[in-house]
Amino acid sequence: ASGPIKIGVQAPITGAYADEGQGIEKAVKLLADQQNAKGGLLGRKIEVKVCDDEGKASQAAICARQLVNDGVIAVIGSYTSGAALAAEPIYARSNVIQTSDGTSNKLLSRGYKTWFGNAAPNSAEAKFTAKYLIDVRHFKRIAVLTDHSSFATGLADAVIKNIKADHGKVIDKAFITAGSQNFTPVLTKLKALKPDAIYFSGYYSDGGLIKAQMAQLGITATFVGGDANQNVAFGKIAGSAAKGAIIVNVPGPEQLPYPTAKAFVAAYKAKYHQSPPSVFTLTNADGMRAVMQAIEQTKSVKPAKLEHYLHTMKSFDGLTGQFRWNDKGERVGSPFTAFEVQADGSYKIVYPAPKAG
Amino acid sequence: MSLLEIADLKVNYGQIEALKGVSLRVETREIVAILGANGAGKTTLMRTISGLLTPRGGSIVFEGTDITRLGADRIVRLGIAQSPEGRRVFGTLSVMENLRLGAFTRPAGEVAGSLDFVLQMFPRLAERRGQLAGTMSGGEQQMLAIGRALMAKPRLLLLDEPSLGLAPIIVQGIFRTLREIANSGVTILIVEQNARSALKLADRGYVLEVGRFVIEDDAKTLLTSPEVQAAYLGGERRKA
Amino acid sequence: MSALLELHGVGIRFGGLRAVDRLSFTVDKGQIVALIGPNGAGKTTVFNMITGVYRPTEGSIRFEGQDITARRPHLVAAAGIMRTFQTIRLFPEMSVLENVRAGCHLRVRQQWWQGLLSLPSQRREEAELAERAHEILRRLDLDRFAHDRAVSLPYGVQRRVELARTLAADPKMIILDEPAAGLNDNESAALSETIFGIRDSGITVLLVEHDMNVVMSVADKIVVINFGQKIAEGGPDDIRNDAQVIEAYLGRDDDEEEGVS
Amino acid sequence: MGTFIQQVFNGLTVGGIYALIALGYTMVYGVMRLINFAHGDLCILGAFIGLTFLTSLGGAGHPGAALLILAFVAAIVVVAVAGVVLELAAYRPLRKADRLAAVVSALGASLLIENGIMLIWSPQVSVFPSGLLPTTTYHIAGASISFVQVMIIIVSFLLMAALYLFVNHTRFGTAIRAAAIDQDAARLMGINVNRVIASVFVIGPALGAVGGLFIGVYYREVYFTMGWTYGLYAFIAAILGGIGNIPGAMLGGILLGLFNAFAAGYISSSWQDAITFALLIGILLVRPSGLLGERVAEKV
Amino acid sequence: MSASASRNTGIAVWILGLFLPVVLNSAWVSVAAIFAIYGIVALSEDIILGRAGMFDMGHAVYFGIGAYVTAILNVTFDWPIFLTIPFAILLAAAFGALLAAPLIRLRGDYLLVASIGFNAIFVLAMQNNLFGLTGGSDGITGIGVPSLFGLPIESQSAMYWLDWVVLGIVLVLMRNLDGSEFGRALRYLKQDELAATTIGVNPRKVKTLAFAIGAGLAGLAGTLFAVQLSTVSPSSFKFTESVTLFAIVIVGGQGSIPGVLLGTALMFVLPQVFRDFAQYRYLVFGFAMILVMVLRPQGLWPRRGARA
Ligand SMILES: Nc1ncnc2c1ncn2[C@@H]1O[C@H](COP(=O)(O)OP(=O)(O)OP(=O)(O)O)[C@@H](O)[C@H]1O
Ligand SMILES: Nc1ncnc2c1ncn2[C@@H]1O[C@H](COP(=O)(O)OP(=O)(O)OP(=O)(O)O)[C@@H](O)[C@H]1O
Ligand SMILES: [Mg+2]
Ligand SMILES: [Mg+2]
Repeated sequence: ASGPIKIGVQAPITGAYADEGQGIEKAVKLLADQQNAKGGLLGRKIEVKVCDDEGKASQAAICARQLVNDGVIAVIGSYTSGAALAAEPIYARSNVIQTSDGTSNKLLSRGYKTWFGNAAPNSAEAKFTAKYLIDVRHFKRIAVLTDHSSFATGLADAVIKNIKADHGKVIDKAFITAGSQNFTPVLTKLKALKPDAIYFSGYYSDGGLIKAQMAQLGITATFVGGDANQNVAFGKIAGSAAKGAIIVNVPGPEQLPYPTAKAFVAAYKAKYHQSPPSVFTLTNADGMRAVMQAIEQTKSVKPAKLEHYLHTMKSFDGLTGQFRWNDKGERVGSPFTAFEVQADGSYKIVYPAPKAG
Repeated sequence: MSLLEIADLKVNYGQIEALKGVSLRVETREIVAILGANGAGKTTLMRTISGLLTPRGGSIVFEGTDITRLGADRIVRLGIAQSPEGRRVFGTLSVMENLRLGAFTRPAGEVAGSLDFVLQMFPRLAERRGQLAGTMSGGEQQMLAIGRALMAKPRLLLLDEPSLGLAPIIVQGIFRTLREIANSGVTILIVEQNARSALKLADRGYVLEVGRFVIEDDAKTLLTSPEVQAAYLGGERRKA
Repeated sequence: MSALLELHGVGIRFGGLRAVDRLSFTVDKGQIVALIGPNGAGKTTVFNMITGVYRPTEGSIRFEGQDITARRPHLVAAAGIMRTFQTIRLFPEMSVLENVRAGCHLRVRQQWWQGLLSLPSQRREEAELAERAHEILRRLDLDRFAHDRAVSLPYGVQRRVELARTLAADPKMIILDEPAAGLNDNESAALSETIFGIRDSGITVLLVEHDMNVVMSVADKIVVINFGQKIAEGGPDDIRNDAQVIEAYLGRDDDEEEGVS
Repeated sequence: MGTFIQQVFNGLTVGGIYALIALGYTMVYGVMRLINFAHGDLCILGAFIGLTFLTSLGGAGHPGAALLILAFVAAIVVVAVAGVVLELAAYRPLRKADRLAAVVSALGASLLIENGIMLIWSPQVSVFPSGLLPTTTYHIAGASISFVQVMIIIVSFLLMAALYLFVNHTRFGTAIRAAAIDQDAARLMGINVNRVIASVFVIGPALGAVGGLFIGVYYREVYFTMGWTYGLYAFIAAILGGIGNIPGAMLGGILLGLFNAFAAGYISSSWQDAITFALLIGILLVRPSGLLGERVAEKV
Repeated sequence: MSASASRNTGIAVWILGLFLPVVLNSAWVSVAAIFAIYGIVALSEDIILGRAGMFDMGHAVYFGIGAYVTAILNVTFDWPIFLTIPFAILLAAAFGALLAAPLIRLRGDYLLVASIGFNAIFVLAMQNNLFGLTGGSDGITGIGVPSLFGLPIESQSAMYWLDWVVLGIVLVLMRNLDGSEFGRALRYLKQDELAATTIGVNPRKVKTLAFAIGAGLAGLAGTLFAVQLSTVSPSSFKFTESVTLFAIVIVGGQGSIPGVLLGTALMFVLPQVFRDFAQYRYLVFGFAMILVMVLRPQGLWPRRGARA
């Protein structure tokens, strides 16, 4: 075959998740440009096809068909689990690789060979989080806070399960309405329960405010946030209150210790004059990089070969750390860390203890 | 120069020609009555003079000023007030607020006299100062509409069927008062279905038929004209 | 002759105002009864209580011997009373024909699902009722307006359409609130004829009207109210000469005096 | 007890913001019978304008009070202009049409402004500089309330009172109310209806800009889709109080804030919005025209 | 155009629609399928909004109920899809009637807000995994395909035909509604409720029925939606979806069948065409919405006899 190798991006370019969607689009295009500058893949150029699914299921189904018709061999996206779910069977039926940051268990439950989750699954993060909360910090009264999104409730439930498995105590599971900004009512209620830690599984735009409002209400409990809290804006929103917040994640775009990651973030900033909106930009970039690597290594664009390669490779050197995929397409092995936000807004890794030297 | 001079006025509603070229003049201190069957275009003429409708052709000149294309609010300021068809009182405002709005264009200090005059003319309004206009009976609203127009202390008063829905005794009172108002220097252009009373009151009259004036004459003459009798006065048949 | 409509001590208050006060009167079958009185006397309010738009605070209303006090308006309509409004209430964006056809609503036997399925029986019924509406238009000389939008019609025509709508229902009684308002003498004379025609077709008529020509020529009985209370009742001649009525309502118009002579 | 008072403060603060936005909603509605779905977006536009002023002129240091006032002025001016343009372009041509046509036009305007903000300021969260206002916290009966919260509550009360006096006790206010009821009849009184409506589209959005900027300085984060959320809540607040009624908007906003706080604090945070809406629907069943809305005076 | 001519044109267009899968690629076939589904929901919204004049801004609830009924019965209880349809319709209709009881006591914008409230409550209930049946925020996945006489309706084209045929049935019902007394009673109520009651229309009954029928048809569309996407989740039935449905009716033309379908096309298919505008897409779309309303305040294709 000749002509360009087509790669799809299915992401929310407009709507509430537009920043994340546009970040994914930009990252994938950046990687494609870089590769094309080096002469492309197998001597062919890479062409990126983008489809805006607005984060909606019905649009996602249309996008999936659109991209399949465009002849893409792999699709990066979508950002939301709901949109990824609606598109998944269509890609599977057409034998198009799909790599997304969606972490809903339902994405794995159908056993599609074409699915590759590029973000760490909730289960792994939850296990790490529970261990940190119970074994490392010895918190006795933990309150769990989440929003209603599929991602955050999934993570919160997994964390609760693991805390209980570790014989910890969850004193309350409470909800916020994402984007409503006024979280003082639920925090006031939690304050009365005297927690020593509040774990929040939702997004940074809410997390930063929660941390700020905790300070305002005089809540002394430690704030522990899930991976979606890791964003430069978290510290800015929380302002002086940010100090002492703990965030659990693979290291974020700015903090990633790996040289490849540093180079990528630098190139991204140089090209777009802004930072990637979140770590999911990078996990999706890893999805793109893995697909490119598979094509290069197998010297093929046949889906079956690529899938086989991706399922069986021992370790992938990702921007977001070393990992591999199991036979369900679940990302295995992620270097979770717990950061503490410092007074100047920078992050310090507090667990696992950084190796000296 | 007449107070109001209308020449070849043409007004359309979409495709429908409601006025097909009417000309009319009203002299200062005159009372002029306009008669005509349903749908003849009387209301259309009144609304056009007030600037609520924009004519397709022709001109309206008031005291030498061309007001053909002036906005309704500007026309009021020139001294033309109207008591419109369908009353159009401000239903959720009180009787008093409605009356005060009638004097919207006048300095606040000058309205007290007009208010007294109106409340005296319609004692019911005085009794019901605070009632929401929308809950007044039909006739009470009609009184309010007339009173509100008087509050503007206009030089030209346009009345579109002022007697509509009013009790006979009130109608008689109003027609008597209109004479007084005219004598005090206000010019009146009145549209009436109660043709007999209107013609008795008026100096001159016009008869409008499907968008055109067909007759213009002295009111007394019209009152006795067989054509007008047959068409608008209903003869003496039902008087028995 | 039995009373078709009976009001017994009916009253209503609006805040502190007693708009209607212990009012009683009857309307016999086949009669034309006029309710008159000064502005704000409570005439429209009486109509509103009869038709269930307002709920009386005291008294009772009976129709054909049945208590209809405070019945909801559609049930009053179903009992056979149709009305017009002082401020015309047509369906403004519908044609004259559709407005009149609307009056047939209570005559429709089809169920909603039959309509959705468009069964033959339903279509037959539709055709019959459409024909009926046309017939009434012809009767009231409205057929040339059949396809005009109601709101664009001159006032007087709108009044006639409203009347036609009540007739389409084939009611036992119609209640007309100032049907002659906005009509000139000729037109109101024609209206009187129409009202006679309606009465002759077996429909009882109750009306409010300020046009004394109409009232005096059509009414079999006149009930006069003031401040919500009955001040006189009787035939046209009694009323015309009743001092209290002249004082409160009729006044002394030169015209009227000429007429009485 | 401390918890209870704290919840009251929590509710009052957000309620004050809803109220500020609802005032603009209700004014426009009062005159035009228009649900201006773009109102929330105008408010957030105000926040972004203010932010741009603060960050571009403020430099690195803490912006002073003068700059903050300047930011408010700039936001108010720009948003008021936007309001008038919106009225001219999207609503005026529809004044005589079915009123739902203007509602849909407003929905279009909402999309337009929201996406305009996204394109100009990026889809990411924008953060206000810290230290704009004193961070003093007062402690009352075991509850804490910050300076900004107190200010929001006071300012929204003052604006409401001023607006109420303006609308009910000035000639121009009466003109606004008359135009709201019957535009043609208002013109017959000598009222320049176009000017009245334009002025409402100055006042409403200007108040909204204040509300939007308060959101910015209090929560310190703004993003482009926020206008829709706040706008919706403000609209609901206006309805709750009786739409078109100025004290009603205030009351509705405050109550909505309190409902939210008590629902989350005492019943179930998971069902918070559902409880709030259930309460709203319950109140409407008892008072179908909102708490302070008058029964429509319709005489038949 | 006379009534029969326009009906014949309608039938012809519908028949032509059957051939779409032959000429379009699968992405556009799925656009067409989803168009048909949303067309049904929009028509059902039009019964309440456009015809009865009740400002229902929570119509996605009934659409969602239908979709969830099918999803739950099919996935959790293994029912064949076709068997779930009557239940999807009936439960949605029952909810329509139930919610109508409080809603119809409210007027205009108050009704609008209350219906928004019901929509928010519905979405939250689904997110909170009501009775452990609705699957929380993830919703329900793995919905099967219907089979007809043992043949599964599996291909994109087959699904499209299913949707198109159902749309055809709904169109016939809507047309009958127009000529029926019930349909007229809705219009009476919309134009003047008091006048309508004094000619004998029972407002509560007629309005409740309008809600029930509108909701039932939306429930039917919900089944098709669940099948088309093979997954349902709360985000598909959010209040913003109701807003879109509301706008579709107004943009297209209230009470006008071709208008509502055209509105669906504009509000739904146009954004697909606008994809090339990337992030400018909804800016352009918002602008287009204003422009359409300003140029055609009565809607793109107003109901015949409506004010031009
Ligand atoms: N809004 C409108 N749209 C269309 N046509 C209209 C409109 N208003 C009035 N017309 C038409 O214009 C013509 C004149 O109407 P107009 O109201 O001026 O008559 P009129 O003499 O005042 O009648 P009436 O005695 O009934 O008040 C009529 O044929 C009427 O149908
Ligand atoms: N909803 C209401 N609220 C307060 N007052 C009312 C209400 N409805 C009527 N009224 C008052 O009750 C009295 C009777 O009104 P009604 O309309 O019955 O008078 P009417 O006899 O029909 O007068 P008209 O001849 O002027 O039509 C009036 O004074 C009116 O102001
Ligand atoms: Mg007229
Ligand atoms: Mg009356």
